[in-house]
Amino acid sequence: MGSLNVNLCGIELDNPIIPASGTFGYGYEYAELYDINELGTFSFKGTTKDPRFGNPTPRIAECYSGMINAVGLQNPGVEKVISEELPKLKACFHKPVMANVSGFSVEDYAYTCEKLDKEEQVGWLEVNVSCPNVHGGGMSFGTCPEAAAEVTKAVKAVTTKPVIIKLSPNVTDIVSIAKACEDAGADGISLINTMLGMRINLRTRKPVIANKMGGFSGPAIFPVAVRMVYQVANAVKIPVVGMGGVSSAEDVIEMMLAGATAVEVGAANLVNPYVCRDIVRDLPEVMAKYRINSLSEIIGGAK
Amino acid sequence: MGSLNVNLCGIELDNPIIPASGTFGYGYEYAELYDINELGTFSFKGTTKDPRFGNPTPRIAECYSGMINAVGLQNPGVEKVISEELPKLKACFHKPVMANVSGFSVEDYAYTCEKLDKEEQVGWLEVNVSCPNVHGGGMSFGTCPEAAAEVTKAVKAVTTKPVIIKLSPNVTDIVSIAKACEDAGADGISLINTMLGMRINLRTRKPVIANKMGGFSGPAIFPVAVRMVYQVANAVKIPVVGMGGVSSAEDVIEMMLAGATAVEVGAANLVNPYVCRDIVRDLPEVMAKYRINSLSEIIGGAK
Amino acid sequence: MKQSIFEITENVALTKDVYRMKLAGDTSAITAPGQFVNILLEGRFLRRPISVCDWEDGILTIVYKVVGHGTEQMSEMSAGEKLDILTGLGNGYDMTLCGDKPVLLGGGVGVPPMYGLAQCLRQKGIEVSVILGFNTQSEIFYEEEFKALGCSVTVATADGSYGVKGFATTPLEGMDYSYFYTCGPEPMLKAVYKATNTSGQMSFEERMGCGFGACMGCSCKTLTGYKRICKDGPVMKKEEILWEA
Amino acid sequence: MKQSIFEITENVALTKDVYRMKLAGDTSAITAPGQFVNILLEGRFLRRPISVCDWEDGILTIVYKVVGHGTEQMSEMSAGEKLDILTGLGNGYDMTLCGDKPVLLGGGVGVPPMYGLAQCLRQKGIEVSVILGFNTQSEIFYEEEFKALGCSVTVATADGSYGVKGFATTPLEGMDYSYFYTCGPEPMLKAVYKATNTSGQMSFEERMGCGFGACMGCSCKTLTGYKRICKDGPVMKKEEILWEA
Repeated sequence: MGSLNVNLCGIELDNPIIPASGTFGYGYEYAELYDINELGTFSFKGTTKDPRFGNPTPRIAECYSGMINAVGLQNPGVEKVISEELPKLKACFHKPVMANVSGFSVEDYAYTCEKLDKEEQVGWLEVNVSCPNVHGGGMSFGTCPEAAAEVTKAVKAVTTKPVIIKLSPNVTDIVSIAKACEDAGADGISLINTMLGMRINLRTRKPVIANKMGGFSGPAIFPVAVRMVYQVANAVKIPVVGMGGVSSAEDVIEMMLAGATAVEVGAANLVNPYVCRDIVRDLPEVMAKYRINSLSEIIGGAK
Repeated sequence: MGSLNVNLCGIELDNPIIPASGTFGYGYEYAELYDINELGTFSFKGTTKDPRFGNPTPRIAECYSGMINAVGLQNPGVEKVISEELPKLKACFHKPVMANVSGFSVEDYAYTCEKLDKEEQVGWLEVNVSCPNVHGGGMSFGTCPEAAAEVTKAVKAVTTKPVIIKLSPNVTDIVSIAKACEDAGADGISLINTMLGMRINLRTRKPVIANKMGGFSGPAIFPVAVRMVYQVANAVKIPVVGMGGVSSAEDVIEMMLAGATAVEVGAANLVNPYVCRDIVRDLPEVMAKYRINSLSEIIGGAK
Repeated sequence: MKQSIFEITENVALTKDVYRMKLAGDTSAITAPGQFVNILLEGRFLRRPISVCDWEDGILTIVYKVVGHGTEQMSEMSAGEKLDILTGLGNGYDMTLCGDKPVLLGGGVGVPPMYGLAQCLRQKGIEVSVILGFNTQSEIFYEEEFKALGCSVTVATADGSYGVKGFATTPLEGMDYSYFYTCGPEPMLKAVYKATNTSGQMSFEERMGCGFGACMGCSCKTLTGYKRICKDGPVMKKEEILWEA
Repeated sequence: MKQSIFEITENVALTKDVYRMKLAGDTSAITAPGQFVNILLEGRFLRRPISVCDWEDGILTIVYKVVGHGTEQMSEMSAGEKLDILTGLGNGYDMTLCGDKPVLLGGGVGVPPMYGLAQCLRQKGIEVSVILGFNTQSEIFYEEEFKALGCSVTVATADGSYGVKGFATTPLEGMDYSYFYTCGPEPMLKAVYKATNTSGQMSFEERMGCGFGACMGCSCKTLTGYKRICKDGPVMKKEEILWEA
């Protein structure tokens, strides 16, 4: 059987499968369904300095081969995440977890990352500069190279663990933003976050989502994700975590050929809660089909 | 029965359905299948100053709910379009046609538009500043407000007919580009062109498309199209032609509620060559279902 | 929660746009009336959450209204076809608080979960009053089924075409009851909230992403904090409900 | 070209991964051997272009190889299932140029269109030689069917496990023929182009968007200008072919 393990920013993963932030809570909902230690790791719910309820409902809309969400970073705030969520997680997950962080100012990001960096359960900090659902925050940092670099520098200055910057696809030039983060000291890049999308209800003639627009994800965005992962992986030297519409073992291999060292799975978890476990189990057979002995050898294999 | 007609830049359309450039040739392939005068109009194959073969093959890749193409503006050049294609079209289509134009320099655009502007069969000039498949041309003009404005000015200076600028979705701020075109004298905006996407063949471990990346279209991109049409229609005063993944009468109504005065249908034509005719025929029943008496009354109806 | 494949054994129209579907499969994850299932449909990305009408070992019954493309697709399916379903979702009704003579109020498509609840309460030998609210006579369903359970049933129609003229709350006046359970459109829930003079429980609806508490797509604010309608709900106790303007 | 619904009447494996599917439907748009059909599959965006093996009034036969998800899906379909198909696509072979003893060379999945062509030529009473090239014995199909048409058939296998050891071009040496028709993978077409001492026609493959000439997805350069393989092809005359490096 082929080897599934990969090394992400100095930490060995048994496999490259990582449920994406916002689709896996803080892990334990899924731990009721299967042993989540089968996963490489997972990225927990986007955490901010202060508790947030998020956006008004409806927060969800359906699309062809995908969905739109406008949750808006609902989370209990970093203090409660550390005092309540991480202890609960410890009971069911004993691998390093990826801590996903959002903020509304450079100081926010630094504050939250500094706290989480001290938690021994945390393996990586995934800094989300690309949330499309909060005004004046999130995405605005991810659509300008200077702002993304500033957040990266501030976070690196107060942390010791690998910092992965999560980028938005809603930009003209993804490469310039990725390079700015690399130059600012980022240890890795993860992409793509959701695309800004909208649906309208024909009966009410109003946007389906209360917040009007939201983050579009699912298999529909896969080709854009593969393209951006390919562009960024060929432009930076740090590892790239690929995501965007991945829902099968074949999608994972396509992402890795494009240049991803590890692969996050998002929307698919909401439709099939077992999908990440299934992908891990399917990988060996699919690798054999395409004559792949070791996943780490195919990273960036598409030239 | 409800009224389907709309007015696009001063020209009355029997209905808002317009096959999009690059999916309808110069019309006559479809005229063999049905009377294309049933359509509002159609936008003919992107035309350039000189003849072009386009990109190497494979030029096509499939995706979830969509496809990628990298044709690269194959066309016989404006002289032959005027001397051979338009006369052939005249035999089967007696409505004003939308002339789609691409170029590699501001002068190219002006030259080609000036020639086509003189043809009485031409009703509108649709200036494509967003082709993702040609290097150093097309999209580069559509990703920067100044360049898009420069092309607009140059074309307006040598033409008399309504000029519609076709924009790329592969940008951070679609509104700033649309406004720059409006300020430069554009009579209308059409969007979205294809999204830049990529697929990789797991067997060959190479991009499916010879040109590596291509233009991603189909139902998958519909939510991004609706979002951008909504943003642009709420920011400019000139008419907006909405497109991007439209494949049913309900999609047409959603686009119009978002702010589209007319709606182009692209990739769907390649799968169901009768789709535009079918949409025109389906519209009255769907309008009745949603209590719409006149399509022109719902333009921008979603607030 | 359990993910499993069910086979449709029946799919019949009860009214113009309300259908009853019976499915054969593993119902072991369903633990309380008022829970829902989440159904995967060919060609649709998100599952469709549908409340459980009633269930027994190996047989699931849902009663759904055609409101969009997904439910329309369901209405066109036939016996023998299979569906991928997540079962045992949501908290369901807490029957321990019902007292000696609870009243159940169901409005339109909110009627089905009341049936499963009535069934469970009757099995415990509890006296159950049921009020069913519909817009008009042609939309009425399940009146006989509730009677067959031995419930005292009152039907109210908004246009007075059958039973009491008015809403589900109309027959409440002067009625003697120990506790209430309700499900229906939000305006009805608000009316029930006002009209009732006892404690009770109501079931809420919201657009959901996952249906099992992972995505926070269906959160709401309550007097006892933020709740996920799919996981902490859909049933809320009257005391914790916070109506937002 | 015609769009219509066909019903599968047979779908059987001829070899490990080559299947024959017979479909009942309107074949009136099919005018020449060497044309193809474009098949819409549930859950796939683009249609699948498949060359016509043979056809008669109301019956279409295709022989396809499982090479990807689409053809895999086709191989799992059964009699009674329906497919939306565009028929009568492409130019097909020009039989007026065949002379008195044409040779037909089919390689692997390029064999099926040769069968329909042989059938038409035989119906005109023309003497037809057929060379079928396969990798190995287990991949051979349709040898008997060609013989039943009264063709003189030679089979070549690359590994020599059956018939002549070599490629479809091997038996050509010393053979006397008036004209050639061929279909197969590009390396074989190039070999046939070199090995033949007469004029002839060959059928080309390319990834297609629409299949009916609208999208320019499958263009190629020829000595007589740019051609669309789906509309101006898939059959090209030897004289117009331009091999690109």
